Amino acid sequence: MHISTDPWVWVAAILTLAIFTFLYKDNPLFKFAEHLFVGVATGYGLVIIYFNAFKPNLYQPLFVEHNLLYIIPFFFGILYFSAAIPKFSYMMRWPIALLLGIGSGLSIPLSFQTYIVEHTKSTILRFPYPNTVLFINALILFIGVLTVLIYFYFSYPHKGAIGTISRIGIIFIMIGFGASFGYTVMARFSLLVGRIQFLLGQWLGIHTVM
Amino acid sequence: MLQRRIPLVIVFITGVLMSIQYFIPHPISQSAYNIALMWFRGVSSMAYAIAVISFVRHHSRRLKQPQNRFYSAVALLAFLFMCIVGFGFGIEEGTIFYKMYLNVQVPLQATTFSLLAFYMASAAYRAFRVKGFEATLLLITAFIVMFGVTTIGNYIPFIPRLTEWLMAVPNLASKRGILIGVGLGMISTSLKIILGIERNWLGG
Amino acid sequence: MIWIYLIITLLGNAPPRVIDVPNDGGNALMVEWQLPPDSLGKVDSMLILRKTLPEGKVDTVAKAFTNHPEFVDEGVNYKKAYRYSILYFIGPVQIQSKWSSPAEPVAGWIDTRKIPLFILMMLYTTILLVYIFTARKGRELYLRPIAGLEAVDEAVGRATEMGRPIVYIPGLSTISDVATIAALNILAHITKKAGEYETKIIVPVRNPVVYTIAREVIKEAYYTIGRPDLFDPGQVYFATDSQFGYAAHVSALMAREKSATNFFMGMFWAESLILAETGASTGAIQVAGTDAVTQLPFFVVTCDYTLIGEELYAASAYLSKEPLLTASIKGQDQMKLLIMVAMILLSLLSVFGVNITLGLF
Amino acid sequence: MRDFLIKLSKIERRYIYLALFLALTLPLIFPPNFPQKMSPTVKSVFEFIDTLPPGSHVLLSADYDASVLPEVDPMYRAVLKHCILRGVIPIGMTLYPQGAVLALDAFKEAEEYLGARRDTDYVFLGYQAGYQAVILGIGENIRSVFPKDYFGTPIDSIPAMRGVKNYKDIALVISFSGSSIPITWVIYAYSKYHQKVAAAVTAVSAADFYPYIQTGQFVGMLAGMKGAAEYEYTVGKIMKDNGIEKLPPAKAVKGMDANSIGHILIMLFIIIGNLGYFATKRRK
Repeated sequence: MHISTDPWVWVAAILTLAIFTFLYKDNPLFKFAEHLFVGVATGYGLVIIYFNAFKPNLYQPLFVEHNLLYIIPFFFGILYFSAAIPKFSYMMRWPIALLLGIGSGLSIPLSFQTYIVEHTKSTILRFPYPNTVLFINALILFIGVLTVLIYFYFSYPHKGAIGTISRIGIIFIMIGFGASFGYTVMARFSLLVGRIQFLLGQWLGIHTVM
Repeated sequence: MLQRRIPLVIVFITGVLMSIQYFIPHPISQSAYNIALMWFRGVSSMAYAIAVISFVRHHSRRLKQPQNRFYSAVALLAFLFMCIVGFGFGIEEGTIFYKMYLNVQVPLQATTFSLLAFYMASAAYRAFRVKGFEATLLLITAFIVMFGVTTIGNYIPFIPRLTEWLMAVPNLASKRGILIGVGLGMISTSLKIILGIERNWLGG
Repeated sequence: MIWIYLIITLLGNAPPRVIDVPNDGGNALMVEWQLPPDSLGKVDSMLILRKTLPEGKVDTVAKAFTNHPEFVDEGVNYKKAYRYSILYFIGPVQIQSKWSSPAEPVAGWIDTRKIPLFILMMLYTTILLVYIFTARKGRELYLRPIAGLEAVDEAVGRATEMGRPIVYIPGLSTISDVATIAALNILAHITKKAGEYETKIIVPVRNPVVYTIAREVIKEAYYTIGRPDLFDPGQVYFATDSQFGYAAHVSALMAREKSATNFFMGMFWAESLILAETGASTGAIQVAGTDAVTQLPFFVVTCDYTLIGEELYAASAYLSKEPLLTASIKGQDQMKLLIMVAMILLSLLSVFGVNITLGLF
Repeated sequence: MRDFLIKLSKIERRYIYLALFLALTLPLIFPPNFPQKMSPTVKSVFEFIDTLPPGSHVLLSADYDASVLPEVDPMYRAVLKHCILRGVIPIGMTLYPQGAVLALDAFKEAEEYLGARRDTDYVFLGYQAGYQAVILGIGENIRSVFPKDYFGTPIDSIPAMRGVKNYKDIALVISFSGSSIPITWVIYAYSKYHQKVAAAVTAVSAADFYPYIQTGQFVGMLAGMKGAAEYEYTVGKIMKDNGIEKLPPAKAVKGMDANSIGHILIMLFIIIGNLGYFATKRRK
């Protein structure tokens, strides 16, 4: 065993343990770590957003390259501060409107392509199939997608035949959820194994761990 | 009236322009797209100012409460410290800012993320009970897949194949069905926003 | 050595063929050239040369391999013209083909490959508008009940009975995310309900813009029920924008405030289970709703009710009691029906060996 | 008995947390080295390489970067060592600029533990830009894509490359990746040149690749930490059988053992919870 002498490793190790204590119950050490986390992360966010988003997308083109086209977003950005002045606070909705307009406009054709066209395309049965197993799988997939879509059909009461079909849809949904859950366990355990390896290996220096 | 109309006009114009540009390959449309993206990033970066104001206000308010005083001071000081070292001494590798990120924020982040391992266990223990048809289905598939992703699963002949099949067929079907519905909902909401039918974002 | 001369004469005379790449912004040209039939293994490599007109500047644009006698040059501009030539390396010998005739890349005004998608988009818009106008005329439209919806009101009621607060998480995404919009609609409804019983509702937010809107929504909701005095500036705040920092904060909040009811509505990522499982451990009633497919399993397992995918949008429309919004759910349904019919028809046609794509599928 | 079960079904979550923590920690400190049985898709890759005549060539493309290192890197190392042990010549290359350094480290390990010699036992070509062009180029002439190897040696003066011209002289291509690059290999190398292709990928991306195995477009697949551990374990066993005493660290096996014990624990808890649930229900 060679316990680390690097003070930064100690900081990281103590903070790691502090977060783990929450599993026992809420306590002052965790509360400290949580507030430190929130403070550091917000500060980090501000600095990074300034250097990586504000500077290249607004400051550089407007104040260095003097591209007057960028007065518009700068003006919109300034309007956020109108929130502080009750009389003008309604103007804060303008930048939000700009973001929402651009975001919604971009998403419409893209969502059509990725969510609807692609998924429909790969669900439609395409004969011939190289073997029966593949055909049966494609057929089950096809039935699954249709029944799940029926489950999300709101215009008709889910009774009788439609009720039965939507019930099959729920079965597919539940099997899917169960499979996803079971499949994700491994990834999450690996994260914890990583933290334990940090504590035992890098901090406490137990070399068999790494 | 004006207060509501202007933002609605803005969403309409930007929304229509942005959805049409997808179909126009001409460089004019492409550069409009690039400018819009830069505006988008620029305007949203300035929104962080509100975040900072709210953050400072929230924790300053809590400085008056004895049980929270110390902790909110920690949050405020940590925030200030990051700003000073970040703006004052740069953010490149080797700076204090970078070291704080690497040795304070990253371990806190990774450890919080790793709590999920524990929560997976307790959630499975608590919720995976054989009550009702659907819960049972969920339990059985999760159980099979958990078996299938471990080494022991390989000793039972059908488990690895069954796990693959569950992931590639029913799981995919359920995801696709949900996503087609989600896609339709997303598009219709976006359209409603652009057309000014959905206006709750204006604040009630 | 004779074959080298043969190749030289064959190659030397053939300029490459240059054609415009359609449906682009005039930034690509396709260069194709003929290889002599026996060239495999004899031509070592090739360089593609480009002459920009009118300047006449010559650049080497790419190296090519023998099996692939075509190349798309994406470094051109629609305002200029170009000529191309191929430089062959055969052992120690270098041979350059003739220059092609000048070609101009064309900048298109419409991408013809996307026309089917555009038609589909217009079709959907029309269907939605038809239903919205029907609703405007005041016609009632049937929509089936959603199980999780009654749960929302029950959950608010329970917090009132227990005299403990409600925690509402409007997702972790930005305002451009449709799930966030839905979450804010539901927040308006819940705030009104909770306000009537004077039950406290705490809303920590991760995104600054969402924070400002959430604050407005809550103020407005209290104003609508005639209780603007209930608004407390400390009840809605920006927590932090770090995903797991936010998760740590909300976990601690639920544990400390001992909230009776937690709502998780909107877009979530891996933190979903951290939030929902901590909430469950404090014994709170939890209602979740998200369109994030990867997180749904965790909410379904840990929450009392979960609005799955589209149900979240539907719930937001139901609760807003806005006939125009519920009408659009109807429109969504008709489009869904159309997609299902298309899937079945195209599959059936395929059984008979007819594979139609409509330029889409 | 019933009371005991009911009590068990109400275990406090803290004990579950503690049990899980121990289940993941102890195997790391005291590696149990469980025997690993290969899953069918891993087995097909293993057997393919294992039955190749010595002197055959296998192309190992390290199409990954550091972000998927824990899962994919052990696979690369294990397959590489397997080739060396079998006398099959691995040709290392990458379509990712960051992949070269990562893969090179694996070759160094093979040198250290197996005494593999560069240019006679293995070849390392390094990185070449352009996915599609590279994959297609190798189909015609590998020299046109890689005139020299990573170290600057002309391919023609590398003894191990003698007689290797294109896919006809390469028995198998394995793409190690966390993205959809293996599909690119299928489209250009398998569909166009009928080259046999296998994939070694992360657990997350594996879910998308199962259909390709069913259609036979992939010979086999190593998926996630589990696939890595199975291969690593088997190769470790061959090394021991060959009398090699000093073995490189078995990272995937170690992580997988801890993971397996964790999974068993969860499953046990689920069973206990349900037994208790039934006991409670019957009492009522």
